[in-house]
Amino acid sequence: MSSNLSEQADKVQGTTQVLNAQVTELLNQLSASEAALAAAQHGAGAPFFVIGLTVFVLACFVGYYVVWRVTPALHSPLMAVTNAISSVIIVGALIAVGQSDNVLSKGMGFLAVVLASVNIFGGFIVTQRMLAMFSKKKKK
Amino acid sequence: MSSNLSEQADKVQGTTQVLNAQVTELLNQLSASEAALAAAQHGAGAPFFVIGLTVFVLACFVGYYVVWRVTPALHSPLMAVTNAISSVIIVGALIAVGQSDNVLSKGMGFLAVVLASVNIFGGFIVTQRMLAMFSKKKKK
Amino acid sequence: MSMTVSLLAYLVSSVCCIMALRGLSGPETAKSGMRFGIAGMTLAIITTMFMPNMQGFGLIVAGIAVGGAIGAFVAKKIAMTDLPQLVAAFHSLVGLAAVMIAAAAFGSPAAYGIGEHGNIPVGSLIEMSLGVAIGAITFTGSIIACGKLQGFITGKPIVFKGQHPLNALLGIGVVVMIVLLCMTQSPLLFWAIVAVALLLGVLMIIPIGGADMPVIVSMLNSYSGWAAAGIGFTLQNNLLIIVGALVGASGAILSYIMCKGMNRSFFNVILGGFGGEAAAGGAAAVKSDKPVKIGSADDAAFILKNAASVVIVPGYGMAVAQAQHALREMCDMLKKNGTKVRYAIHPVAGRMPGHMNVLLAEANVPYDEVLELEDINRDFAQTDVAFVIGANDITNPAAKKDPASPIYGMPILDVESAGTVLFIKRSLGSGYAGIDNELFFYDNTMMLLGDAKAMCEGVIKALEH
Amino acid sequence: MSMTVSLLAYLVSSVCCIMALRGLSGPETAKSGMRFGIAGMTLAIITTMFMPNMQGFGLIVAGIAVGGAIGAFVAKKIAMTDLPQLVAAFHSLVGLAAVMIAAAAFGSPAAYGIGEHGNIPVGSLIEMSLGVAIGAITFTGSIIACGKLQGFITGKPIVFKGQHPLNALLGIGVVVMIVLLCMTQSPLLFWAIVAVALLLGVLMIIPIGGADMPVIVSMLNSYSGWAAAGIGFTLQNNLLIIVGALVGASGAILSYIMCKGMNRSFFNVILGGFGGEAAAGGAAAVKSDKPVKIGSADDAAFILKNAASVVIVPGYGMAVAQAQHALREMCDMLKKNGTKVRYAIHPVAGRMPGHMNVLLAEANVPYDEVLELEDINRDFAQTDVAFVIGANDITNPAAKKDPASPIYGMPILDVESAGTVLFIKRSLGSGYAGIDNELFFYDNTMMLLGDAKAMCEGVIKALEH
Ligand SMILES: NC(=O)c1ccc[n+]([C@@H]2O[C@H](COP(=O)([O-])OP(=O)(O)OC[C@H]3O[C@@H](n4cnc5c(N)ncnc54)[C@H](OP(=O)(O)O)[C@@H]3O)[C@@H](O)[C@H]2O)c1
Ligand SMILES: NC(=O)c1ccc[n+]([C@@H]2O[C@H](COP(=O)([O-])OP(=O)(O)OC[C@H]3O[C@@H](n4cnc5c(N)ncnc54)[C@H](OP(=O)(O)O)[C@@H]3O)[C@@H](O)[C@H]2O)c1
Repeated sequence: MSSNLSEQADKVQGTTQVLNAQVTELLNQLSASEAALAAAQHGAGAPFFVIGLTVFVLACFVGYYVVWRVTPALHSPLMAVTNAISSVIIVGALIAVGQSDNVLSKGMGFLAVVLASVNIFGGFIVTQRMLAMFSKKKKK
Repeated sequence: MSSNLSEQADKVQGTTQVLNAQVTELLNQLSASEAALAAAQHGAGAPFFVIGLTVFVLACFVGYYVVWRVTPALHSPLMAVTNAISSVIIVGALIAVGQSDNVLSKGMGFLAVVLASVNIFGGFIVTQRMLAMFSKKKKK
Repeated sequence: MSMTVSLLAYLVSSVCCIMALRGLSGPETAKSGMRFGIAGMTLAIITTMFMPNMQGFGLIVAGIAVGGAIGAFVAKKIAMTDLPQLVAAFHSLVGLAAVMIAAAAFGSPAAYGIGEHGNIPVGSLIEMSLGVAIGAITFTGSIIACGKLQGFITGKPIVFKGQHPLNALLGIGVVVMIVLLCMTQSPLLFWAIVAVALLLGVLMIIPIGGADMPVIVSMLNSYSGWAAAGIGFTLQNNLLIIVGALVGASGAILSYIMCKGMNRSFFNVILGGFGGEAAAGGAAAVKSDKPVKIGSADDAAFILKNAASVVIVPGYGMAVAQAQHALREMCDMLKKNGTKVRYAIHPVAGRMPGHMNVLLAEANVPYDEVLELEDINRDFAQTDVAFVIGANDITNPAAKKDPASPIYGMPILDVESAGTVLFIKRSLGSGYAGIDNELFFYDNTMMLLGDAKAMCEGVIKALEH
Repeated sequence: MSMTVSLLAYLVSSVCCIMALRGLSGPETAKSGMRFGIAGMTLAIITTMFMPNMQGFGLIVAGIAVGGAIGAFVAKKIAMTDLPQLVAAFHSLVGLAAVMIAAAAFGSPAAYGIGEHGNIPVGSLIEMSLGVAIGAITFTGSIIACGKLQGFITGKPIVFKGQHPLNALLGIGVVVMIVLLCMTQSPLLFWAIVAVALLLGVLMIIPIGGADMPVIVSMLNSYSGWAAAGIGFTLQNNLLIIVGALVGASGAILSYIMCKGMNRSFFNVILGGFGGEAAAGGAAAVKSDKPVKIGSADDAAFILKNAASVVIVPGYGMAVAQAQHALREMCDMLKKNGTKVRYAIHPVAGRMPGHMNVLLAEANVPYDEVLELEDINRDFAQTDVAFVIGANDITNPAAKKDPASPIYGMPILDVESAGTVLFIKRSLGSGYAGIDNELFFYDNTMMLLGDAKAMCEGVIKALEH
């Protein structure tokens, strides 16, 4: 029985070693996974904030130049169009409706979809009405 | 002794359990880490190609507008300045010198640093010479 | 991969929005610009709908249908003169939508990939709460602006003691609450920020005179753009950032142009209290010893018949009276008579940028007859008749002569150098800036008191005989 | 975190580069623009040097010092007339540097965070090989362009049978090799791509006449920008992408402006074979029965003395002769004499855009006397003397009259409507486009044959008496 016991002890020991090996293995995997995470954050995954800021700054330049070139006569249509396109935040509203996990968010999203749609349709139609006036004259 | 042995066995058993707990813990950590990786790749980590393309397209717009506004009289300095700033690729050359792991790449990088520097200094100095002419007249 | 495709689609959509604004640079390309805009928005919506894990198609389509129907109905029915109000009202909707989206994101952050409820990264929280605050200010601010323009809120500056310190206090309160929110993630704080920002929006706009509303509308337009960009940062969506920046820049530039046209600083506008008298109406007559020459439609017709060249100077009154069609008809008769007719547009004539251009375009005035201030101002000296219709401030010589005048330094149309100045307005009262116009008492001025449209029709009748 | 800081620094650097180009929009802001450019580049270099894991500081500083010294030396010594060559030479360096960086990245991708040697992601490989190909084409192409401009390679188009098909074949070869490279990652293929692209650069440029080189230089400028952007994609560096796009756009726009100024399509230039005769020199006299009036410096001085208004039309010959200082001196004497003197600059006068402006600026000509084509062309009819100095094509009436002429449709300066046209050139030969100029035989034209500088000095002497 003594030998039996020591055998058992050996077995347990063996199991422990296996476990140990597994832990080591896991640790390796973990550090590999962390390295991948770091890599993802290094390469593509520069913090989104910085990427967003880059895009934002460039877009401000583009906006500045594009809008300065708009002739004064078309400033009213410009206001109406920018009004319409500022409703691009409907994208966020759609995600709220389509993907959120609670009813409150879904409801909020739905309302936002409605509001933004009013804007999009309204904005473009008003613009269209104004521009129609400008082009009528051309035919004349 | 039997009790002694069984005590030992118990202890080993205990250690095993601890180990087991650790393994579980590690597994949890691993999956958390993987989730973080996935998140990094979802959010910030939109493939760099797309981010780069966005930046590129916006920069093309900016370039178009900025350059159209340059007065014809300054087109020659413009060529010289763009020449100088196109050497911004020196950034790539610096990385090659400072971080690459083989001599060939380091050498290439060094040469590229030299070439780009010729351009940067040469380009700006030529521009400066041209602009100096334009401003001399103002004082007159 | 699907992710890459949708990001590319968003990029295309952004480019469409840029091309939309670009198209507006000239009347020939304006229509194609609008088509780009519609394409861009459509693409953005479709792309989002076909993202993985999207549900609730029915709900979405219903929402768009309802909103679209309302928007289309309102936009088709509205009179062109009510445009400034309409734009303000639309902005308020964008602001409210921004608030709701931020709230939705706060309520179920997982849907947006920004952590879990109660455990949102600090960066996202800051972006989100900034977005929600700007959105809320835009919402109530635009409602007030709309109300003042439409007249159901008094156009007078509503001022009380300690107003600016109170606003500052509220502003600081918002910032403090944002900091606390980042630490506690408490929904209560989130809604408190919304509430305070809503209040702030009201308080910021009420002290500003009704007449300054156009600048405010444009400013709020700019805000709605920045709010969209802020939401874009939260959702990590470049489309929103790009379009938000475009809209923000556009609003800022238009405000700047208006302020420059009035020769006032933006701060002067924001601090308020200007133009209050204008809202009091033009009823108060000017005290002056000099006699005023008052004419009838027949007198005007006689003078116009004998003029070789006429420059029309339209202003806000023409818009109010909807006189553009009658005006066009009158000018057609003059042209048949051999008279050279042109229109002079001051940069801030009317109540929004380009206001007069749109109205004249509506009345089919050929746009080569419509000239900007710089292009026509030197021609007044060679002009027989300057026909000022519903305009006032933009002709006031005080802008050149009286350094104490609130409009001093604003460029004006030099109508007084024309042979005769005809003035259509209902009284000798003041205009937007609430200041008297000595031009009414000049020797070569004749006042045609009455509604602009009625007076034009009178002139037409007289010309027919 | 440090990563974030360096990315922000790169963003600031990009903005500096944008502001640099923006500054060049007018002479007043040009200098501050250049300062922005220098600041941007400095910041970019410093930021990169202080990135984590950077080594070899000594080497880097040495490289910059050596390169900077060479660049500074060359830039200080070069004559302003040799600018086109210099710019071409500089472009070739950018191209070569791009090749080397791509090669370095291919050799140790780990340093750039794009996988390991022999295991580079396909996307990076494509970007890298496109960058290296464009870089190599830019390198050899610019060398040929520089050689043709400097004259050590014949300016004549070098044409042989099957040239275009060969180029197409090589182009396809490059594409095929890129595909293979993506599959095998073989360094051999990488270098093969470089070799073929180098060859392609030579073959693309040799069939183009020396006279078309300015367009080519600008095109190569554009290429070097796109190459930088390509490298930016490989290194995942937005700074490189932004600046590359700026440079690319700038080069493309300048090429476009030049082509439009010559009324030729870009393809027409690229396909080559134009302007070859120009290189043959202006020695060949024109066969014509009409007599040519040839004058001396004294004759010219007499005519100029009696003129109330003179318009100077400078061209490439003025640059070659370095006559700008003598010209300015001559004009100063005329102005003292009470004559109104102005300068008319054709968009493609000289050999690069803005060439004449720089030279006149060098000679201290006030820039309000220097006018663009559209601003002065209608004034020639009221001008007594048009003084054409070393220009030819830009005055050739064939551009208006002869639909068969290669320059037909190009806008020209209407010198022939001036009272008298004085022409300084060395012969009756043709200019850049290699076509005869019937203006030499007009009744109101007087030819002043000789070197531009010598002739101006002769006129000055004659005016002194
Ligand atoms: N356009 C913009 O973007 C903008 C933006 C902000 C501010 N503003 C300001 O708006 C003003 C624009 O100048 P403005 O000369 O066009 O307008 P104004 O100075 O406000 O004068 C308009 C005149 O029209 C008269 N009027 C009103 N209803 C009328 C009717 N039915 N028939 C005939 N006349 C009528 C009014 O006089 P009676 O009451 O006597 O009839 C009034 O004096 C400027 O002060 C400018 O700074 C413009
Ligand atoms: N500016 C650009 O960006 C650009 C770009 C591409 C192409 N180009 C082309 O360049 C041409 C520019 O027209 P351009 O009228 O300025 O030049 P041009 O037509 O080439 O004529 C220059 C004339 O200068 C004369 N000349 C040369 N050396 C001289 C000297 N030392 N003293 C006096 N005269 C001298 C030559 O005649 P002699 O040999 O008889 O002296 C020649 O006819 C256009 O055809 C344009 O398309 C310009």
